[in-house]
Amino acid sequence: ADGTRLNVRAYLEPDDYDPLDASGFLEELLYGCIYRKLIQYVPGDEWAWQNDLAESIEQTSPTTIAFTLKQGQMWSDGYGEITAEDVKFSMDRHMVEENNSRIKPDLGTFTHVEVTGSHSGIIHMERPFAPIWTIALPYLAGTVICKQATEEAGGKITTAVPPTVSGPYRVREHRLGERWVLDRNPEFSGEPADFERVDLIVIVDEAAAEIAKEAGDVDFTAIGPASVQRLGDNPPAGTQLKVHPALFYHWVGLNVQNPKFEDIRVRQAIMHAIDVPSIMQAAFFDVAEPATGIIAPGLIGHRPETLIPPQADFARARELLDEAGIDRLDINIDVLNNVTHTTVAQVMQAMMAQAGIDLNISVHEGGSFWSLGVAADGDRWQDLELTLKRFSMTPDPYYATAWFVSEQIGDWNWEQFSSEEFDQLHDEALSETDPARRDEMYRRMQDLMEESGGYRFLTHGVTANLFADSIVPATRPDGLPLVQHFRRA
Amino acid sequence: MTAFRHTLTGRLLADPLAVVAMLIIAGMVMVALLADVISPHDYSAMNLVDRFSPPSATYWLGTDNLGRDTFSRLAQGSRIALYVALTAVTISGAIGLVLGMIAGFGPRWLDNSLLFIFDTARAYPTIILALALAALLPRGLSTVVIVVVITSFSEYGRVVRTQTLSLKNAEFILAERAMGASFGRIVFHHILPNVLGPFFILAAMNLPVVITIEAGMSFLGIGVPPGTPSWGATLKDGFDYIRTTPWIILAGGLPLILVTLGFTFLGEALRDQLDPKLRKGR
Amino acid sequence: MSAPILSLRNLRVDFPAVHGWRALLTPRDKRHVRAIDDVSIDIMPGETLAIVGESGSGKTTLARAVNGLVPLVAGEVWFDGMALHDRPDWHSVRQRVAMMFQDPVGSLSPRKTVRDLVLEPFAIHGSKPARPEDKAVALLAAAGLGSDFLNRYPHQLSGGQARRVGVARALALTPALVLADEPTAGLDVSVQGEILNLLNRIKADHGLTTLIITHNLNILRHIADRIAVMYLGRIVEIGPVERLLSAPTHPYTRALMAANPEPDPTARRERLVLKGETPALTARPAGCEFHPRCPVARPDCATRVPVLAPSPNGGAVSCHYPLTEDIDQS
Amino acid sequence: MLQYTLQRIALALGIVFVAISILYTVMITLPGDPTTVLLGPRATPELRAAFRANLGLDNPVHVQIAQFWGRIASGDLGTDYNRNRPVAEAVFSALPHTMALVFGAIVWSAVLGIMLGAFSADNRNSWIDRVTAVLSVGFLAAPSFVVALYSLLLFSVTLRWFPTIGAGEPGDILNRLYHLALPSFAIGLAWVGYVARIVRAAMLETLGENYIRTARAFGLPRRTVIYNYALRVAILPAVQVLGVGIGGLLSSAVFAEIVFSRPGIGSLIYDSVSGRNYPVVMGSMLVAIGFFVTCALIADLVNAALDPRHRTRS
Amino acid sequence: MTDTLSVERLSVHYDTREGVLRALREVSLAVPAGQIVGVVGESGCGKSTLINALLQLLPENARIADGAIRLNGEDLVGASSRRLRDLRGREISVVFQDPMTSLNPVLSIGRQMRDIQYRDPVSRAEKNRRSAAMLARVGIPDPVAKLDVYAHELSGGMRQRVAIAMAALMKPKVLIADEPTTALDATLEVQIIELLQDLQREIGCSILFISHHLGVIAELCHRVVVMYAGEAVEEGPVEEVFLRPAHPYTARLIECDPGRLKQKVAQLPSIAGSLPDLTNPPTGCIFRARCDHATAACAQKPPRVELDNGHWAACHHAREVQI
Ligand SMILES: Nc1ncnc2c1ncn2[C@@H]1O[C@H](COP(=O)(O)OP(=O)(O)OP(=O)(O)O)[C@@H](O)[C@H]1O
Ligand SMILES: Nc1ncnc2c1ncn2[C@@H]1O[C@H](COP(=O)(O)OP(=O)(O)OP(=O)(O)O)[C@@H](O)[C@H]1O
Ligand SMILES: [Mg+2]
Ligand SMILES: [Mg+2]
Repeated sequence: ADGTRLNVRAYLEPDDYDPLDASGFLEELLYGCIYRKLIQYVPGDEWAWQNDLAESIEQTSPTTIAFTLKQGQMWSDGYGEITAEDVKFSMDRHMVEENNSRIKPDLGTFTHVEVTGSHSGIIHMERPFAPIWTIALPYLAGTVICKQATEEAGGKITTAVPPTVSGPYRVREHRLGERWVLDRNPEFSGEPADFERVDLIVIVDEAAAEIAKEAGDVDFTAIGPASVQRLGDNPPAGTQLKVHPALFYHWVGLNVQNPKFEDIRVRQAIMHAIDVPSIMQAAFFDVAEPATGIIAPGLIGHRPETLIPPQADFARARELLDEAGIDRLDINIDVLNNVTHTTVAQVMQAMMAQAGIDLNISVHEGGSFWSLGVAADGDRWQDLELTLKRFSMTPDPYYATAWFVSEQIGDWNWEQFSSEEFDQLHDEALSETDPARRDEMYRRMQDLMEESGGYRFLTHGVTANLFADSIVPATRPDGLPLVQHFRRA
Repeated sequence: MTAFRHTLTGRLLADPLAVVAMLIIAGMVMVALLADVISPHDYSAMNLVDRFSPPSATYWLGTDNLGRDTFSRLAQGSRIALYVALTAVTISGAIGLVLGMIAGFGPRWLDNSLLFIFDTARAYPTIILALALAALLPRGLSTVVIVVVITSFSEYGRVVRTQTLSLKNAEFILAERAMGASFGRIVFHHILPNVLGPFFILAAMNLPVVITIEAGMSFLGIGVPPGTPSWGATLKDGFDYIRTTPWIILAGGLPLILVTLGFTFLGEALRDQLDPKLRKGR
Repeated sequence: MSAPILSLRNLRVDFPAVHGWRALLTPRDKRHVRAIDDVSIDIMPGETLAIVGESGSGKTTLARAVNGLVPLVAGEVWFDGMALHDRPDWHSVRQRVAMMFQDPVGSLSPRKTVRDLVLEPFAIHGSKPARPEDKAVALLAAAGLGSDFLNRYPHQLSGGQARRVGVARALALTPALVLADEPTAGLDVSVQGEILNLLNRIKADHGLTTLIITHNLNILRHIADRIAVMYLGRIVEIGPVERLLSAPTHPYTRALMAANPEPDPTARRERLVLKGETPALTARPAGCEFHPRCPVARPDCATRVPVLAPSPNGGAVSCHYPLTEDIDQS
Repeated sequence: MLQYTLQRIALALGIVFVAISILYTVMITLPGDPTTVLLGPRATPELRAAFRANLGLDNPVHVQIAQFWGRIASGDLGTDYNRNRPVAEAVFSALPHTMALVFGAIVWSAVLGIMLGAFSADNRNSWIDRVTAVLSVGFLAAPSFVVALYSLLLFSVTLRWFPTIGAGEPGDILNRLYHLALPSFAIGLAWVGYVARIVRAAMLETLGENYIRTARAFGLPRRTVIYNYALRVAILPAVQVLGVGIGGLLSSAVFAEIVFSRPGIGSLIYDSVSGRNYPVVMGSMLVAIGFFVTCALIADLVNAALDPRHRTRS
Repeated sequence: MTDTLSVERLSVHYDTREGVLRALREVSLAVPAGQIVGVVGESGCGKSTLINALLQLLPENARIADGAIRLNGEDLVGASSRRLRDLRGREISVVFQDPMTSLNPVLSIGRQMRDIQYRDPVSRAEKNRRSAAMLARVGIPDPVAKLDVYAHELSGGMRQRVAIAMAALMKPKVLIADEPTTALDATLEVQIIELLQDLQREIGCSILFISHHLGVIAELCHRVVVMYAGEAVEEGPVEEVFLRPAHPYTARLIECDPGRLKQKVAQLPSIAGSLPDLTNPPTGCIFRARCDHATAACAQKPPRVELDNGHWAACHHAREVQI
């Protein structure tokens, strides 16, 4: 906070150096600081990418992308210049079975990189893969690591020693369970970083993070929706608040295969009895907008509106139930034990009572919750009724629809939604390069989901960032920080 | 027996702290019994317009994030607190009593094994055990009760065992044996009545601890189901919204502190009065 | 001569010296202390035998062993033809063998009233008297307590009063044998007299046999027929009361008798003063166990173990060199 | 003394063994497949299968337990497949923080609790005694997360005396203590109350003992009598309680570690239980329970050392 | 003859649940310099209360209702606690009733003995030397090693000796011993009595010796005070009191002692009746209800009848009884 140091809150602990083991944004937070990629996201409010290591990069055919690297981009610790061999090594290793890469699906139909010169190469895909520009290259899987150093270490970047880096910062130490301490990388080939030291501090609890910000112990943190209005109305001295629409999608899912919900009218009645505006007010403090589907505004495939309006229609719900010959409906919802979701469930409970539906709330901690719909873990997935979930998202619609194909039943498709048309569209949209066509296909897919009566979309939520005046943060459009681009004010 | 009771109550009434303690406990029992009558609002009624209201004439202790009346919730919560505390303490006490007596009376190997079990049960940190069990069991009051029972029966067991052991070799037990008294008679007529004193003291002192454990579990999101008006849930809400509405946590803490004061002082007063060593004065 | 009513043969009682797993680490012979070692006594019907000895010499243990309250390691106990060492029906034995405990208040169940306490033997033996209230009053009266005590709890009694309740209870079922463990300890001389008178009376009326343990040497001659002197868990001398008081032959008996101060300020007497203190049970001296403290010990006392043999005063003594002269009384 | 020590150690080992084995069984039978949680949404079913095999999750429970103890016996706490590092690394980097926290809390509760307790016993039945009583029982009632939060708001945000997060700079003892002060206070406070009550009761009992009267009969200064002759005996039950209290403190440590964002066993267990990260759960539980049992053991031994009546001279 | 310690009309009350218990009522007695004075009486007659009052160490529920306690002429009743602390241990010292519990269990014997000398500005080594010397004096073998020992490691007799050594350590003017031998065997009892006699001769202090064992008093003391139910009923030289008791209670007490009866008797003597209720003591002579000599006059408070040799008795019929 003294101008040369930057403290950024991480809500979980990034815990790997090696992209093979990466599981999500927290690693990206770290990799962004210490590694580079061919292309990277542009900070700001629009989704776009820009060259990073690449001097030039272009789609040469539906299944090939040619790139040339900038000259003189150096590895730390005397490992020399970054070459096309490094790019090939970094991307190809995800495809090797034994490497157990956890982010392999991000690469889609990618097969391999062909090295055509010391600084040039071609990326090959089996079939056209649209998300390669929005996910594969600028996100975790596109991270370039040092081939020589990694091979010397036995093919994997171990946690034993700080890795060879290429980004603006390098690792000084990892205090397990507490923080990562990064130093400015003096061997960085780009414009030197603004901060001598960056700490990525693990603060799980939101209230604690806010307090830490207030006490000056962190410079940048996301805060919960409850505090947005208060801090927005009168921010503490030396502090700014910025609210971004987020990409997540929260929804109430309904297991359409559950015999209880065999009658479509029952499903629809339930959907009509969920009042999204009340939920926005009670659980999201009116800072987030109701969602129209699983794809957020600003992305390809975003729907302008839902089929069933967000406001509940209890009379209609009652009518539908009567038609189905049901007097009182007892149903259960499984939710994760975070405040927002338990609040949502309580509001739903109160609202649904008005339509004669008794909602029982079952709360689970993470471990138990996330395996509820997983077939490998017992029979619970078949008996599921309602669930309240939030999935995270990347800026490509493919990433959202992927979980709802028939194949995912027993894994992530807890609604057991199964539609041939949907599966087909998902497959085709993957290789569709015309944005307008893609847009239409994804909109249709969300209509299909909604029509099944298995989904009530709630919101994409917001990311509210609280930060010190002394820094200029850089974030993606969805508000997630790109620490490598943070500057001093 | 009547003479003894009479003097015990009399003696308790002479101790100002004990009187305060009994008043608090009586007050809490009244509130629990009359929760529906004295609550100005329906404890579960949401009123989003009035949420986060500060204490006022309408909402004596303010409202929470869903606009529910905190006072009514706390009043209702006293039932839960009493229910959880009493069930948990009764069950763990009963288990502890039986095992403790068996350990005290049994052969050495049995005593050693039971002691070992007590020590093992004691080795689990409560909250950490709660975490593990919360994953196994459905959420609810019964889980809280089970956690408390598992972690605290050993305490009763130890106390009862120690007590039984010392009684077992007491002269008056030998005297009973010398007269030919049967085992059952010795246990039920002579040991049990003497074990119950320290046992009840411990139970009184443990009641508020149970309520605190419930609060801690609610904080970690493994306590009672959402919507349940337990004190712990109110504290947890207060914690989440402390920057917006600092009074929720204070309101939630108040009954907890009162009850702890009540039961602890009652327990201590009982101990002072029942323990002949302390009673003697110096 | 009739057969003894109580007969102890080579009695041994051990107590664990170490507990728990520690015992496993201890050599077998160090795991126990021997509290009673090879004690044999016969008591005739109607006789009163007094046991005296230092604190910790095993008097209480001996009484408890007779009544099965501590397990025997070896030896036999015969009571009225029954083998008490061989799993007898204790319930019925204890109906006839009563015990009075050393600690008067501690031996009364603290949450029972005096009424319950004196009626306890009837409750135990299922012989509820027709009119329990009258029975309780009568028993208390015999022990010198008024009916106003019926509703008191033990902690509301003085030591003397509690002792009387113990006596009333012990005599409730008119036993054949009473084991009285220091029935007068801690009592005022006056109360002490009353209790002993009561015992003597019942003895006369019912032909009671008594084993009485006492520290109080002054009362011996008034209540006992014979005296046994214990030292470190063994009987070192036994004999008729008058002879033992006037002509003790074991040096320890003599020291004990002489140590009893006279309430007569003009009497000044020669004392046999003992050196040191009683050794611990874990460190029994070799040879004659009394030799380290014995004023008349000779070298061979440290090696030779004495056995109980007839003594000049008509009893038996366990000493290589028993004293012969009478205590000079003038 | 040596025998006593050995005996207690054997007992402690036995307790750890049984406690952990039971826990392991419970963990394994918990619903919730570790691989789904561990590997994140993008993991393929094949990868998950490989993982299950790797974790040995396909074996029967008793085999898994046997394998677990086999590894432990060879000094290996297992591998955290999630992070590709030895469990020992996570556990042993967390342990010192929790130890510091717990010991810090013990120092607070011992120092403040014994002072308060002795003081109120000394002023028995005065208004000071009553105030102390209400205060200490009030401490007892305050859940540690509430205390943690309030002390954070008061001392860190408003007064800015203490830092809000973290465990401090490695190697800089003063800085570490500075970071430790508030969290350990927060979880120690309840114990301050508890210890105060215990010490007070023990003091009152002790002050009635004959040897205290003897000391006073020899005209020893009041301070010596109370704080030396009486307190020395009266702290013995408190030492015992504190040793066992480590269990309770470990529980509170979970809260303090969350609120103060400190690394430690508590938060490690919390995270790894919800993440079904079995190797880490087992490793850290082993260490936590081992730690607890060791502390109870130390308390016993300290008690034996403080109380000459426990010592046996042969 | 000067009195080192004198008690004048001392009354002590205990507040109990049943009411005010008058444990001591107008007790007077004197301890002349260099003499051993015994106090004898039945259990519960107020002997320990008297000791505690002398040391001003009464329990909280007790208060001195009236009277004076003079140590070398200075009244201890109402003296400042500073002054009292100053006197305790140095001028007046005590061996308590129960040796088993009057030593601190967690401090070594040496430490406790050093602490007693806290007023002396001498080195620690010197204090230890003095302690060891005193232990040796009371007949404890290997005294230097015993300084490091804790109370529980000693036998009862040893503990009693240590307690006596501690009391004698500062060479007090008055040494009080409250039934120091009741917990011990007869053989040990005589050892202790002889030790006290020796010590008294050596230090030249006065000893106030409490016991209910008439034989011990007779053998050890120069003078004796007889107490009954909270009152001193008779005082005088031991020979006088024991051979020619003037108070009926004393007379009965001595008669009841079986130690006197050298021939077997069928019926042991006892005093009929029981102790009066001290929360509501009868007016007049306290022993009246149990006394053979009681007359109508005894309803009045008995006078203190002076006989020869400083022998007195609180009885209307003192002279008749004595004859
Ligand atoms: N339960 C026991 N466990 C171990 N040792 C015991 C036990 N009971 C008695 N002893 C030991 O046995 C020995 C004899 O004890 P006992 O009580 O019989 O002596 P006593 O002669 O009755 O003494 P006192 O006169 O003090 O009553 C003592 O050394 C005592 O410490
Ligand atoms: N703290 C107290 N509170 C109330 N009454 C007490 C207290 N201490 C003693 N007494 C009563 O005062 C009377 C005198 O007791 P004290 O202890 O002085 O007798 P004692 O002569 O020393 O008896 P003993 O020979 O048994 O030691 C007794 O009736 C006793 O019950
Ligand atoms: Mg005995
Ligand atoms: Mg006394």
